[in-house]
Amino acid sequence: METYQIYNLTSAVLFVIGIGGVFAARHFIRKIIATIIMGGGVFLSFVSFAERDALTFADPVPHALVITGIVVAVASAAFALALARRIYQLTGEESFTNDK
Amino acid sequence: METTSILPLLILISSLIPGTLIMLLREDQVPLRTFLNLLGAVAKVGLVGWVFAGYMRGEEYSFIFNLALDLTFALRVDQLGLFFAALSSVLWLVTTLYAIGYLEGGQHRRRFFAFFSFCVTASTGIALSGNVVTFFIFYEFLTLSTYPLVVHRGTDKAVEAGRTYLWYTIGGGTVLFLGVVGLFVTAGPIYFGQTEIIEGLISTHSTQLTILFFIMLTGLAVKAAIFPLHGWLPVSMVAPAPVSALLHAVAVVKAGAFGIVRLVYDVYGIRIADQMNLLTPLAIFAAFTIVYGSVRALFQDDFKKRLAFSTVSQLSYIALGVAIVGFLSTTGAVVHLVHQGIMKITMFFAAGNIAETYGYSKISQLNGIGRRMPLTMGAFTIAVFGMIGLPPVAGFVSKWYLGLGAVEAGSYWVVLVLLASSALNAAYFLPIVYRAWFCEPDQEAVPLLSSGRLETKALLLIPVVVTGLLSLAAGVFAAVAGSPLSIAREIAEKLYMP
Amino acid sequence: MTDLPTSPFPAFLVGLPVLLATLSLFFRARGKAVVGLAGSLLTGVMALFALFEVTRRGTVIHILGGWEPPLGILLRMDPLAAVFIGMTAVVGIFISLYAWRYFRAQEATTGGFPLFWPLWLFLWAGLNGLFLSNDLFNLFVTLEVIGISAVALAVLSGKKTALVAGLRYLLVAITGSMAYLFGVALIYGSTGTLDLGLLGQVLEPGTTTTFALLVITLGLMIKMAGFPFHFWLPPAHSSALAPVSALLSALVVKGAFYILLRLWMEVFGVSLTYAAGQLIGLAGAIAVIWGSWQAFMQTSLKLIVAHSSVAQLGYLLMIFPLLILAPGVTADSADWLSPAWTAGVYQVIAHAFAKASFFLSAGIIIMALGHDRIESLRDLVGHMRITALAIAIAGVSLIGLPPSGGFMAKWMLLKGIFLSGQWWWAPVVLTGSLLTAGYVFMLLRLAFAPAREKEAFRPVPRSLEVCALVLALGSFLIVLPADNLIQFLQSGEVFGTGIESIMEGGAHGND
Amino acid sequence: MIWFLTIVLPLLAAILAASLPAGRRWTGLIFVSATMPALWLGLVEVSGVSAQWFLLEGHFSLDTPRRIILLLTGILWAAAGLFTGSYLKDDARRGEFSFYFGAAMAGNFGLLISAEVASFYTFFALMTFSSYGLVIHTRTPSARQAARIYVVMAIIGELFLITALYLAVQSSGSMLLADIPPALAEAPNGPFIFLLGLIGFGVKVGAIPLYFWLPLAHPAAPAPASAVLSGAMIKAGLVGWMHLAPVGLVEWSSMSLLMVSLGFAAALGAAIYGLTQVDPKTNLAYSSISQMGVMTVLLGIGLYGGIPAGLLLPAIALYAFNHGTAKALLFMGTALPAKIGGSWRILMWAGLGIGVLAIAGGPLTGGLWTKYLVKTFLGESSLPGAKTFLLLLTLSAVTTTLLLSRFLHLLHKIKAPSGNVSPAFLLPWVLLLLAGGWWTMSPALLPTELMSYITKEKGIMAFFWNLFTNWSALWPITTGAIVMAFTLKFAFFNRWPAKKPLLPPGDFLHIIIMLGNLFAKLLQKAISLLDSGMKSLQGPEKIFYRLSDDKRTSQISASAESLLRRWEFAGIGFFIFFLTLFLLLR
Repeated sequence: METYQIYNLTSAVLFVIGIGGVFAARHFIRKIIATIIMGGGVFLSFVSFAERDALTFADPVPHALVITGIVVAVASAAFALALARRIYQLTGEESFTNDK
Repeated sequence: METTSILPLLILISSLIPGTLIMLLREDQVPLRTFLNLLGAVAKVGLVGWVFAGYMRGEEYSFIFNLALDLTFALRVDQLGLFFAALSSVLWLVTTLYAIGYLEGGQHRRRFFAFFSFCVTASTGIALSGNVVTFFIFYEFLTLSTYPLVVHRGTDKAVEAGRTYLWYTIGGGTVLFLGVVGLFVTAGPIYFGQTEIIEGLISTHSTQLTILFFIMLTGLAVKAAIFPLHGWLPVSMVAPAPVSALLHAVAVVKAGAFGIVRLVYDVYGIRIADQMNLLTPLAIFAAFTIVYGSVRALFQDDFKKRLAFSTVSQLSYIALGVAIVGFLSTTGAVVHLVHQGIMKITMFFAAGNIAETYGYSKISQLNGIGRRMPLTMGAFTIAVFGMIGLPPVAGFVSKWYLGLGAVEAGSYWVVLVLLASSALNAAYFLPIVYRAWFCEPDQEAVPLLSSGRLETKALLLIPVVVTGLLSLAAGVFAAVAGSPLSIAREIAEKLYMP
Repeated sequence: MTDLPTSPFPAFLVGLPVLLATLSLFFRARGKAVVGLAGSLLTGVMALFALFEVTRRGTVIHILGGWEPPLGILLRMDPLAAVFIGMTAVVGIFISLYAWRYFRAQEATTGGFPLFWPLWLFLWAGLNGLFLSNDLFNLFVTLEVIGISAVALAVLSGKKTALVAGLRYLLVAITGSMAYLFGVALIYGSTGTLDLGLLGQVLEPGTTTTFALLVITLGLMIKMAGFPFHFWLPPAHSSALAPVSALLSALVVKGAFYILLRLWMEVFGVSLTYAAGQLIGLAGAIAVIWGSWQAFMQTSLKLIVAHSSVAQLGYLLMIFPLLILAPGVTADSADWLSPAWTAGVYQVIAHAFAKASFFLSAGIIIMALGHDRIESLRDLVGHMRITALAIAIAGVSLIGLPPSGGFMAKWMLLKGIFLSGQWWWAPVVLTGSLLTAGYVFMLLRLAFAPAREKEAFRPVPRSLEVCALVLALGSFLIVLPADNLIQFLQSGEVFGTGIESIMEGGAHGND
Repeated sequence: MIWFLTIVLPLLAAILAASLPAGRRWTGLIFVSATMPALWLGLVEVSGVSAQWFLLEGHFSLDTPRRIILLLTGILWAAAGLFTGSYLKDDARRGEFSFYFGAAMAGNFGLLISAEVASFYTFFALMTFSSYGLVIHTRTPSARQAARIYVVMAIIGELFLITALYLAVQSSGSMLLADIPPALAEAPNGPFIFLLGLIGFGVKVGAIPLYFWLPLAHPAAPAPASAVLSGAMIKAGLVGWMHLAPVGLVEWSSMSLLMVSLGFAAALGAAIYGLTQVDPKTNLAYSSISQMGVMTVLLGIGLYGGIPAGLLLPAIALYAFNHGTAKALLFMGTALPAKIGGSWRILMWAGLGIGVLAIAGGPLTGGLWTKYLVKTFLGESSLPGAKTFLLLLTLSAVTTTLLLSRFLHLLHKIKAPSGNVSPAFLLPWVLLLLAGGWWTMSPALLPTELMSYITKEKGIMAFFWNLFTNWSALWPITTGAIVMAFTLKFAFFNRWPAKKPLLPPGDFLHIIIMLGNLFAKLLQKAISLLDSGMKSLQGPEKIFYRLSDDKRTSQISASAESLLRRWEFAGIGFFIFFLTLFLLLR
């Protein structure tokens, strides 16, 4: 089995873990972390595709994409954390109440 | 197809623009509003007359605007449409006068008159629409523009009535929508009168066409108040008198009836409809409705309720006439469009006058009212005789043709239905007349509005007298060229031309 | 691809809002508002010019900084994009005007939310970028920009409910875009390109493609609140400020739909199957019924409107089964494609106008009453007749009564349904409009009903009411140019490639 | 022109007289002048006109029998009008009365001169419904009841009538009345159509078994109104029959037998029943029924075939003329005794006597002549049992005499005012009496062929001075008179009811009402059941309201929504969707 396939599988697993976490986890922070894990999986797969075929050098495009992606992901994660914190300050809630 | 002309559009605009302007006016700008109203009304009558004259000279008027793909908005002038347009425009003029008098000093008059104009725009639009789609557009527009009129009083009762009214009409509209799209898909964009299209499809698509016919019929039957779907009509009696007059005499119910006429004669064509025997169910339902409405009317003590149920029964004459194949019954049906209109509007005017002048809304209160309001009740009495089908009032003419048509078509049970209906009509209308003229008033009532020497406000009195005389004249001068009957005959002749 | 005429407009459409937004950040509160309003007006006008440009010259492209793809970015403005951009512009302008007046009126109490303006401009830039961008990754970036600025707008009021709803919204958005990005990764892995046009040709059916399609579809479904994933929309939309709710439900959700449409029609044609289309349609159908029913059951105005958004988006999903042909049907014989397309586009535009107007009216009512419980709408007609009229007109368009844009959409949808013989969707459409009528007329009924206790209707600026009314009227006026609009859309390649891929998809389908 | 005046003038008169302030005496003159065109048409032959504009193209013309009846009608309305002018001048509701009076007059004239179905039906209806106003005029409970029964019967009649007309017009294919009898003769359902017409008009004629409204309605009206009701309007039904009956064209033996036997039943039965009454006007009403019975007989004979319409119909018209004038005289006469005194009474009794004689068919009166006509036709027709019928005819003369002498006796009992007074309305009465001078000369109205057919070569006067005929006419009358005198003379035989009638007027109407009352409970129950049933079948919207307004519905849907809102469920949804889509894409 080739290396990038291992990467691939790992990324898939990470993605599934992440998405499962988003839906299953209760606490805000857990959910946010879950999204970050998802992101990790996705970026990993991107990177893995960088040396897909027998190129002499790595395909630059995925790196560019991944960097952009990470920036975006970080931004949104930070925003999410800020929101969670604000909610906690306002109400002391740490998880979604089921109704509404 | 024909040379396009702006005139049909103008006919619509003549009431659309005043309506919009009135919307923008202030509540207290009464003279300007009244002026706009009357201007629009008169202009509409004039335009219709003009177009009529042109049509008689053999000119073609049509206005076609392509909306999207093959979805076209088409206004076309044909005899049937003009017939209906003339009815609504004339009665609109009269009713506008009446409404001005009736609502004097009332609430939200701006809103009322605005939507009143829209309502008439819709019904003339229905009259002049050249294809099924356009008809549907105005059919729905009518529903919307009448709703504020139904709930105009703003009481909880009125609002509830409005709710029922909407559920029925919107439901009917949705069903009709289904049918119309279905027809559009099966037969393409059908212009009224292009019966050959269906004729061509009949061999291949007969099942679809049958189903579609009944779907559309159901949609139209709601507004035409045919039996299981009539529930909204008596309820919406809470509306002010001019509204119920217009609703029940011209705009809404006639839209349904007119739609049925169009569907049978101008979309499917009477021959096809007969071949596929689509008409028998219609006939049966109509006949049942005639009897049912009359029986229900017997038990109503509320004046307007009784009138409403009588409308339910009278309207089905049209459907019945359509359902019977034959020149005479067609004539009867078409002419009843107009005759029922003028007679019924007279009755509602009369009811309104009494309610407005003495505050009576129950029949049991009407003892000796004839002595106090001779002109109003005189007109009412004329209309009553018309409804029973006694000459020389308009109703006799329609009934005469319907009956002859039924005999001609050999369906004698229809004659029995007509007789039963006449008897029932007499049974629930003559007591009113009897009370009015031959009973002593039990208590000395004082008029609510002092009106000098007249029995009530002139603006309330003139319309009822005019329509009363109209319904008399329509009968007495039935044979004169240009009378409703003569036009109806021409329409029927065109339909049955080989 | 590069043989298409180039034009600077696409760059402006994205760059200008960003620039102005950044600029506005340097000003104080009032300054932000001024710059923001000016900026949005400018952008709007620009967008309309761009639309005009496209109608004149057909599809135009712009290559940012002369860097060719794949590393560089190519903005492509075809008729479909142009139409969406134009719609965004018109709706956006009126919402901006409204917002300006709305916040001014509340400045004393709330400080007038100056941050609205930069965020809104970012959002707009994101939307334009989304409509314009021509490769999968840019779509992702724009999605993120939209998502984040949308959430930021949603929580602008700082209220607790808004924050919770916002967080929920944000998490969903991230999940959705991550799923989408995963799909993008898979595709890039299998093909090595991200260009939509190219992908349409080179993509081959296979497990990777299927998985990519799956995750992308699901991600976008989540973002556009397709049926099982609509759970985040009503709270988020109903708890935001009035102009924001208008933006969110009128424009933002349409972005995800736009991508879904493009990808399914242009890229994934090869691996689509008829059955898959039916599934999406089913989701849409359920959304229509469920959303309308929920809206019918709500007791507060904004919740009604929000739930109705769910239903209206369901109609959008319902065109997919029509666009994907059964095996053995060729695009030439499928005469229902153009009705279906028209239905989709008209549903988008009409819903944008109507829903925006609806939310703006809701805002007016909240401003006048302090809350939006519907039983206190009694005698609305007496107090605020313009707003009542706006609600009525917008509602009529939502129901789909003629001659509104909604009617055009429903007509075309039904026509497509009948033509394609998939009659089983028809009852859904009709039930949907009946239920819609149910809640719209429930509002009107109350509006006409006599006032029980004297509700204090505080006076509201007339201009707000006018904005709402104009948007409502817009949802009717869009019917007039319908014919030209459809021809315009048909002139673009989007149909061509779309139908080509559909044909192939149909051919390979169900194997 | 004159044709239209015939109809329009009475209408104008109605309005004019109705709007006259109280205490004016012109009413009479107005009405008289309104009848002039009708009288003119009755006397002078005028070629018919057609009015394209009227209803469904109106046509107006007259033939001999209808001209005779028009003349009669004109005379009666003129007299009655003049009578009204003074008789009702102090009545509170004189205005209304004159209105309905004039309208009915217009209707009556109109239906006689109209030659096509629509306008005939129109004026028939106009007459019928405006005479309702005459019947109910006094507003007493009895009058109201009479009026109610009258209008109910009238409507039933109209329904049968319109049906008959539908069918007749359909089978003849033209609106002209003249085309109907031939068409009926041809049409397979001719007898049925005629039967419908028989019933429809029978109500107006007061034929058995549809007459029972008549003894209530005719007396209920004021004297002049009853005069026209019983003298003129009742003939409208007869005219209707004559329009439908294909006399001389068919041999409907059963139909003819039916009519003849019904006619005789009426002629005898009504007269006998009338004897039990105490109100002179009721007496007269019953006598009208019996007289109409005789006319029914005549028409019935015609339907048996053999006798040409040209002979029979004028004969019937003549009979109607004689009866009409005399009956009107008597009816108006009922108003006299209470008002007239002294030597004037002689004049009164003389007039009344002549009237009675005329009806009974006494010598030197038109009655003699007309009775003779009946005899001849009956004798000539090959009707089975013609002999018995002849006998019955003679018998009917006796009963009629009894009835009318009883009537005179009843009038006699009314005590006269003292002194030599005479009411103003004596004048029109006398005029009518003089006009009734016609009835001795009435044969002059007849077409010559009928004259010669009956009087052979000997002239008319010879006929009148023919002792045999006079005697044969005289003996039944004298018998009747003697019997009456006898019973009155000897108290033992004098069993005549004095105060209240032995049997109620309107005989078996009361049986009907009784039955009605028996079933009233059931009927009301059924109706109310029907009504409630209809109320209960409410529209579909109600069901939906119940669903949507229910608390539970909203709770359920809310909880369902909140379930969908949970992240877990969203996740489950996600994976389910994922799997399904995956499977569908394979």
